[in-house]
Amino acid sequence: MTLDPRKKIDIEEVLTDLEHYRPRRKGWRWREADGRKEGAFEYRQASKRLKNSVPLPAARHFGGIDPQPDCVITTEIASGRFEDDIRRMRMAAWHGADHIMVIRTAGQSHYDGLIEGTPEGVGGVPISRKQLRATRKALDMIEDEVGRPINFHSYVSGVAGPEIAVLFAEEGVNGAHQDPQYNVLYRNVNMYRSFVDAAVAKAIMASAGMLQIDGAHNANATAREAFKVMPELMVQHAINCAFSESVGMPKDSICLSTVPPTAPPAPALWLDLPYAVALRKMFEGYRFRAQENTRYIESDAREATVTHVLNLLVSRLTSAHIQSTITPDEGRNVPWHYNNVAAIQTAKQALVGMDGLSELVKLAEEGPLGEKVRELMERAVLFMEEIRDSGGYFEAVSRGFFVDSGFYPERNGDGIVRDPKGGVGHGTIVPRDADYLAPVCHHFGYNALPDGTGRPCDLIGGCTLCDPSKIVYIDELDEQDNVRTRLEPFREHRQRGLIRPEVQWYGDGMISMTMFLPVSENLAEYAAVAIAERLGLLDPEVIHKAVMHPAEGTLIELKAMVPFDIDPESIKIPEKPKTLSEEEIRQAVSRRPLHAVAATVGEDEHSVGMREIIDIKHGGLEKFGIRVSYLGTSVPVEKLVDAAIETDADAILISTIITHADIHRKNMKRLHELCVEKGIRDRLLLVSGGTQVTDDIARECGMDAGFGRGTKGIDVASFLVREREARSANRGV
Amino acid sequence: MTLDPRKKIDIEEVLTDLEHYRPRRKGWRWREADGRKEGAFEYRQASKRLKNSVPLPAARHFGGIDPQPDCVITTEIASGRFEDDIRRMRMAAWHGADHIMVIRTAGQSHYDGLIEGTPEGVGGVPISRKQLRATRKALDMIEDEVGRPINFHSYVSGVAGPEIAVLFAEEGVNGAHQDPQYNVLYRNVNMYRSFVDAAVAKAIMASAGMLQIDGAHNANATAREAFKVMPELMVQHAINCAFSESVGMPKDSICLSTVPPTAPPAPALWLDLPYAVALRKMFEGYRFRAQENTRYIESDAREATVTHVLNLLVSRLTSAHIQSTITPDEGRNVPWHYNNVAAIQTAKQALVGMDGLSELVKLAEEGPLGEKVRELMERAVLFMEEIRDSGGYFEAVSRGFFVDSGFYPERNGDGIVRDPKGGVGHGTIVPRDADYLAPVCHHFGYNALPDGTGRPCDLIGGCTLCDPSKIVYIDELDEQDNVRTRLEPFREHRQRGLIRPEVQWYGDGMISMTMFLPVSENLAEYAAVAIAERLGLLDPEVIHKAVMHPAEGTLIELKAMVPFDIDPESIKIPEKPKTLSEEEIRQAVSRRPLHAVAATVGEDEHSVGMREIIDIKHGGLEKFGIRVSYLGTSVPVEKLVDAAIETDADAILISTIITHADIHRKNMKRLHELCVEKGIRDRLLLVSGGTQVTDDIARECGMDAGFGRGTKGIDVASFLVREREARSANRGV
Amino acid sequence: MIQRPDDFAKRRALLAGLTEEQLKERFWSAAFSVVAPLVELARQHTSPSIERSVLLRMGFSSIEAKTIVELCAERGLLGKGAGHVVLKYAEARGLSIKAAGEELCSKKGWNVVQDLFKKGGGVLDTGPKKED
Amino acid sequence: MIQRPDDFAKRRALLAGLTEEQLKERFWSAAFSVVAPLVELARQHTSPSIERSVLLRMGFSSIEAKTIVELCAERGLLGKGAGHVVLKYAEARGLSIKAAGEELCSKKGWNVVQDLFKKGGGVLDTGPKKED
Repeated sequence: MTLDPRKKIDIEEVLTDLEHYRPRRKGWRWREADGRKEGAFEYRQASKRLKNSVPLPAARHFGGIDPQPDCVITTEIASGRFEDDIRRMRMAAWHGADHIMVIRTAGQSHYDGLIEGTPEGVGGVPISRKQLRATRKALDMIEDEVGRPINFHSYVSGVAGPEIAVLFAEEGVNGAHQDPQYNVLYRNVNMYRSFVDAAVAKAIMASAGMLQIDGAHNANATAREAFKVMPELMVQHAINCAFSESVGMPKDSICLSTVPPTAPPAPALWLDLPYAVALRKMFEGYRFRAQENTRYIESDAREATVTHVLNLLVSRLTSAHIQSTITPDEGRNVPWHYNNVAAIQTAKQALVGMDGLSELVKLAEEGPLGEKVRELMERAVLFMEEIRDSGGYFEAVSRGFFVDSGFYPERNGDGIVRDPKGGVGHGTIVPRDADYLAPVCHHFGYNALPDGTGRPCDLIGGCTLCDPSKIVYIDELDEQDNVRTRLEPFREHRQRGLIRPEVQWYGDGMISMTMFLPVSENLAEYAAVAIAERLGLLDPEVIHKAVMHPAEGTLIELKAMVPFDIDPESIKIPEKPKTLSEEEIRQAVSRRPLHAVAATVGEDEHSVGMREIIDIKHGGLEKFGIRVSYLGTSVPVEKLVDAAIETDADAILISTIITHADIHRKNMKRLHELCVEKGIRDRLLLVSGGTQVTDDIARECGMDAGFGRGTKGIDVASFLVREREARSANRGV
Repeated sequence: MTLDPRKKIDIEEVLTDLEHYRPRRKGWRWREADGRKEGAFEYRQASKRLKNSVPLPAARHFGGIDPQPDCVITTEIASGRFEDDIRRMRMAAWHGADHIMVIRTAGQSHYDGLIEGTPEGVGGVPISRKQLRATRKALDMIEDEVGRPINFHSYVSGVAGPEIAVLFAEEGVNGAHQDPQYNVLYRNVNMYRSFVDAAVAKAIMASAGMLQIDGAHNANATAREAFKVMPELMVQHAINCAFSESVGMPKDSICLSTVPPTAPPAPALWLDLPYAVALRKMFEGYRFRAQENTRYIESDAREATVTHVLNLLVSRLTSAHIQSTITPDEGRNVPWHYNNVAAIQTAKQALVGMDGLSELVKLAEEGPLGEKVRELMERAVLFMEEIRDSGGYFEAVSRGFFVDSGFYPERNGDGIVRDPKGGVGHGTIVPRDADYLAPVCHHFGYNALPDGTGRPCDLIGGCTLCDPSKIVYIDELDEQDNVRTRLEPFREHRQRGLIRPEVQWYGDGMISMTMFLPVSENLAEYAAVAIAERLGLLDPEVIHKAVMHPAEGTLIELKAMVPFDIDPESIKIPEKPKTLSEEEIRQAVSRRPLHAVAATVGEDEHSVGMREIIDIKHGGLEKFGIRVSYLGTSVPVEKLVDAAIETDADAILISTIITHADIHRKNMKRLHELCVEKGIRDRLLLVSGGTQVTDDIARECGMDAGFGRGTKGIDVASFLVREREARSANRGV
Repeated sequence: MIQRPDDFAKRRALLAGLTEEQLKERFWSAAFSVVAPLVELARQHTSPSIERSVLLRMGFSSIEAKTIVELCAERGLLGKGAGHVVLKYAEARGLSIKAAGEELCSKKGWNVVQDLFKKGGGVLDTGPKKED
Repeated sequence: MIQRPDDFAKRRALLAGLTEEQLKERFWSAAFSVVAPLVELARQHTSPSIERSVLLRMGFSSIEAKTIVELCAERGLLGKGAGHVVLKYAEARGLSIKAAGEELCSKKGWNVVQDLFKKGGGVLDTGPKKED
């Protein structure tokens, strides 16, 4: 089953015969490093090109190149419905994401067992075999489409870690969060249970070559003053690293989840860079996932984006094997799918923009940077030693060592305290008896296998990790809450191709509106809602506001639902005219020469576009033998007309970009009227172009044609030749 | 006349008695350097604090600090109506702009003389005495309001340079673009006229202490491959620098307008940083204005913002006396006022975030950086010497030396060619006769002043530069096209405080909408317009589109006009309850103890907000003697109710952030219902909080109150005490 | 924890003379000391989830695994290993692993199982073995 | 300009041995050579805008300045300086500068002016003096 870029992914097809689908590979894949040329440039930190992708908007100036950074790029997906997740993953992959992290539904970490089927989730999807298998199947198709392996990732945390690890290993999940400290501190799972489960889970993950990401970054997101938690973060990372290695996970499958701890208006680099350097010294040999700072994300997407770029700068000045992205709307709502794409584009853009930076600048280790790095390392050593000397990890947790807001060794006494005899799953671990036996592979811990056992699962004739045919697939357990019932109401909608906006789920109708209101913050918020209501939008809700000045006005962004569909049948799309062939144009011009005068008009110095349309070097008009007298920039309309008369030109081409007060319309009208006045309108073809110009606008303003963004020389040449011939025909010439 | 931050600036008041208004100072002002502490942090590149300002959104985590970077920050304003410009300037100043650059109306550079009055402009305002004086007067008020000098700036270019320079000197304009090359290359002004005028204009500018900014950056914006134009840019900068110095301008008033020449997906830093370093070596002693790259700005505001941050990185790695900002919507329309603010915020955020960066990293001059710097410098030397050796500047221009797309000494033969005997103003310069005399001060060039003349203007009893009372003020020349006629139609609108969105001019009605449509690009564009039309919006126009995936969907941003006003009288704003005093709360609690159980519910690990509400250290509930049992994060609602029963609590406080599938509502309802089931609803106060919670939502869901973002402990404490007393009163207890 | 001022300057005296390499060694030596008892705890214990993970690997569905582990736990047999229980029962009854598990799921055969593990195995405990 | 390949490698031979300081000196020396004739051109010429700027500084409105300069130009008097014209006329007629200018604006007194500057002054030219 392969995807056609021109067609939507068919969820029905994905669900078909899922029972027999097997992932085609296991284990994590890094990008293939490939320092190479793209267009005019050479890249030092690039990876293999994609087969299909959407480049950055500015790429159109550089021949449409889409260089891919060296590191894996993560996107986190949390729509709550896996069938919508899949579409979002496809969009993300086309923009450069190759690490798709699926957030779990709220509550799953306290669910003592596996979920089956495809119930709807909250803040994420319920991770189940069917959901994983369908998603992996879709991702296999998507990775073929983009031409790069895609790592699928979720969470091996909570109280069902070992089972989930098995499920992930069976279903070809490539990476997972696994950190027993996360359960203890943030999920209130009993600490003994967490570590006992974690060892087994990690061993299974290691067996499938999964990449493990730890959970230390959560201390950042939770601490009151995140920039003080740096020594502790190093301690948390180290505990998970050392524990993972001790249970048999290879060092290069152990990935630290690190976050620059602060954000502006703090002097972010001053704090974040020494920390990043200290980490990379202390944790040499492990992998680094550079996560975005989310602790200080507010509702302002612009602010989030800038902070993201500063985080990316830290990655480029140090290193990152994986670059995570957080959607810029994280501070306002559950991420909308186009914001997944926005964050991925930001990462790609900034990483490519800073390609080779660390060859241009060097860390100044002799100065304050070095001092601060050393200090952080020393504080971390002291912290770790105090844990060891205070009775060990469990004792430390029970005394509130962690997520204290003091800058260790400072203590504010506000750390998270957990009772070793409390939490979810308290009292559930059991000592293994002397005759404890687990007749399966990749099991961690004491196992009284009979002497001479080869593979442990030989005792049972093979386990699922060795023989996937033994895996038991359950389709649905809940007849109401599953993907088929969710798809049903929109079946006709899909078939008819009705159009409704969405941000999260198919047909959710949600859009956002941005408006400035010249009133104070409080009034603006209510007035904006009133405007949305009066427009007939449903459930308007303010998602961002920003004071421009306390009295002069406020910027409001709100979300609301569009309560209707647009039937594509009702939309008239003007057909794009087909161009003539190069040969046809050349012949027509050689039969009858064509001469145009051209200029940018008004006060427009943006001559690049026009010159590309004209210039022989860019496949412009001159290439086809059309002669063009280019009069320059900001040429008065009068002068163009005079020149056309003087040189007996066949056409006038103008370019204009400024739309202020409709100057482009005015210029076009003026040109038309002047030609009428001078009695030459009939014999001249008038063409205007510019990024804001459309054929409709141009014709309304008296032009014969208008050309917008993306126009090529051949488009204009085709028009000139055709229109001249049509006119001649009309005139009987 | 002073501004009240709670009141809009009164344009009528600004216009009153303008005839007699005098600017209170002349000349440029730099920021006062002030490496100092703000909140928890120390800054190395900060300037004096503002008296009034709007901090970055994330500042709320850092005590509301608003550190100001060391360099002057520019905003460019181009609404076309100065009365709207003024409001925008006030917003900009509150966000940290202290260099307000007013773009001129299209066509003014070819206007041979001064414009008077306040006609409406196109793409900028007509620069006139009245416009300048009113603006300067407003800026004087605004600089008092924010507590920092504001530099006012416009253009001394075109064919009326000397006059405009006099006007600027008289009216207290602090800086201006002046570069005769700009006229020649981009405005097609005759080259002799340009240089002759420029010398006089520059001398006058120097006399008033104005900062001069050159125009070399335009080569960037015009060249086909902007990254190849670097050697030429250095040549252009040098010609204006050397010419300016030669006519008497001090070196530290001469500012280069430099732009990082490229942008991603090009490896931007790899090209931009060596260029920035080469410039700063070659032009030591001059000032640097770091302009944003606009050559590659597309319609994607996110992309523009990321590129801006990369540009700011170049500034921080090298230096910048002035940091310019370009609005992120530059690629789609004439800038909207909130986008001026967005760009300023981006500059402030990134500069503060990278405070001290150049102490942490050093330029690696030994590697490829040094080689490329050297190469650029050598190419520039060769270019300059070829000009000298080919017959000089005029000859070079006439042979198309400039804005060629080759990487000098490479030549593509597509440079701009200007005829020395052509262009606007050709044939208008006149040799000064032996008895040429100009009886005024600060005149450049040959001047046959009689022997013994003191100040030249002694001959006429003083010139306007020495005696401003001689300045002649003209109010309006056009009875139709002036500020009063523009203000008139909205007079009642303003008085009644009717609310209509705007982006450029008061009451223009413009808003933008963002929507994702699950269809291809072409269809999405037309469907989006159809949606806007069906909502009753006028003139919808797509301003940005981005393919998320060719088949899965397209993101559309469009602008459109709201065709109605909102009457503030019709809006009901719920009153914010006043809090009790700390003492009142403490007394009430000591009379009758109050005990609450608290937790974050669902899968919510965001405990920071709740802990701040509770914690004595943050002025939370405990501070007033209220006892709180904090049960931790992600606590099931059932457990909270059990705990409340067990401890006989008076209140339950829950915090929730996730809004996905309305989980916050569900949790609130469940809590309420459980308390009803258990028969304890009457005796318990139920309070919920969270960034997405409002009092309305909470009450709808069965809570007694809800508290959103920005809530303080005292707000919750006041509610608990009041509500408990109200209930007691009702029950007659 | 009680509040404590930032006494780093004092505490670091111990570390000031160390090279960076020594500092790292000291950090990792402490880290591995801290995790050693955690690893040992894990080695010697099991949990319902671990035992379900064994049954999953043996080819049982999540529903079957859940039932078998619950029934084992009720009978104090988790310390033997739930897979072990199924294996022994299958061997004793000459059934396939799958069939044996299905019988146990339907609550059949548990008396046989009890006999097979006559000692009865561990009881649920509330903490690490060494603390018992 | 005609097309030319990037022959930097060849051309830089001249510069390869220079120190950075020498390179800068060479750059600035060439730059000042290039602007020297431009400065000289400016020193020796005036323009309508320059003359209007003089009149503005003398206290005339932009409208008056425009008129006076146009009238001077028509009479070939710009090379004398428009301010000079007003000044001489004021002195000759015993008027204030302002009153003199206003008279000239209303096209009065130009014959007097012509007499005062009997030589008549320069004519409009189309290029730099040295090229004349």
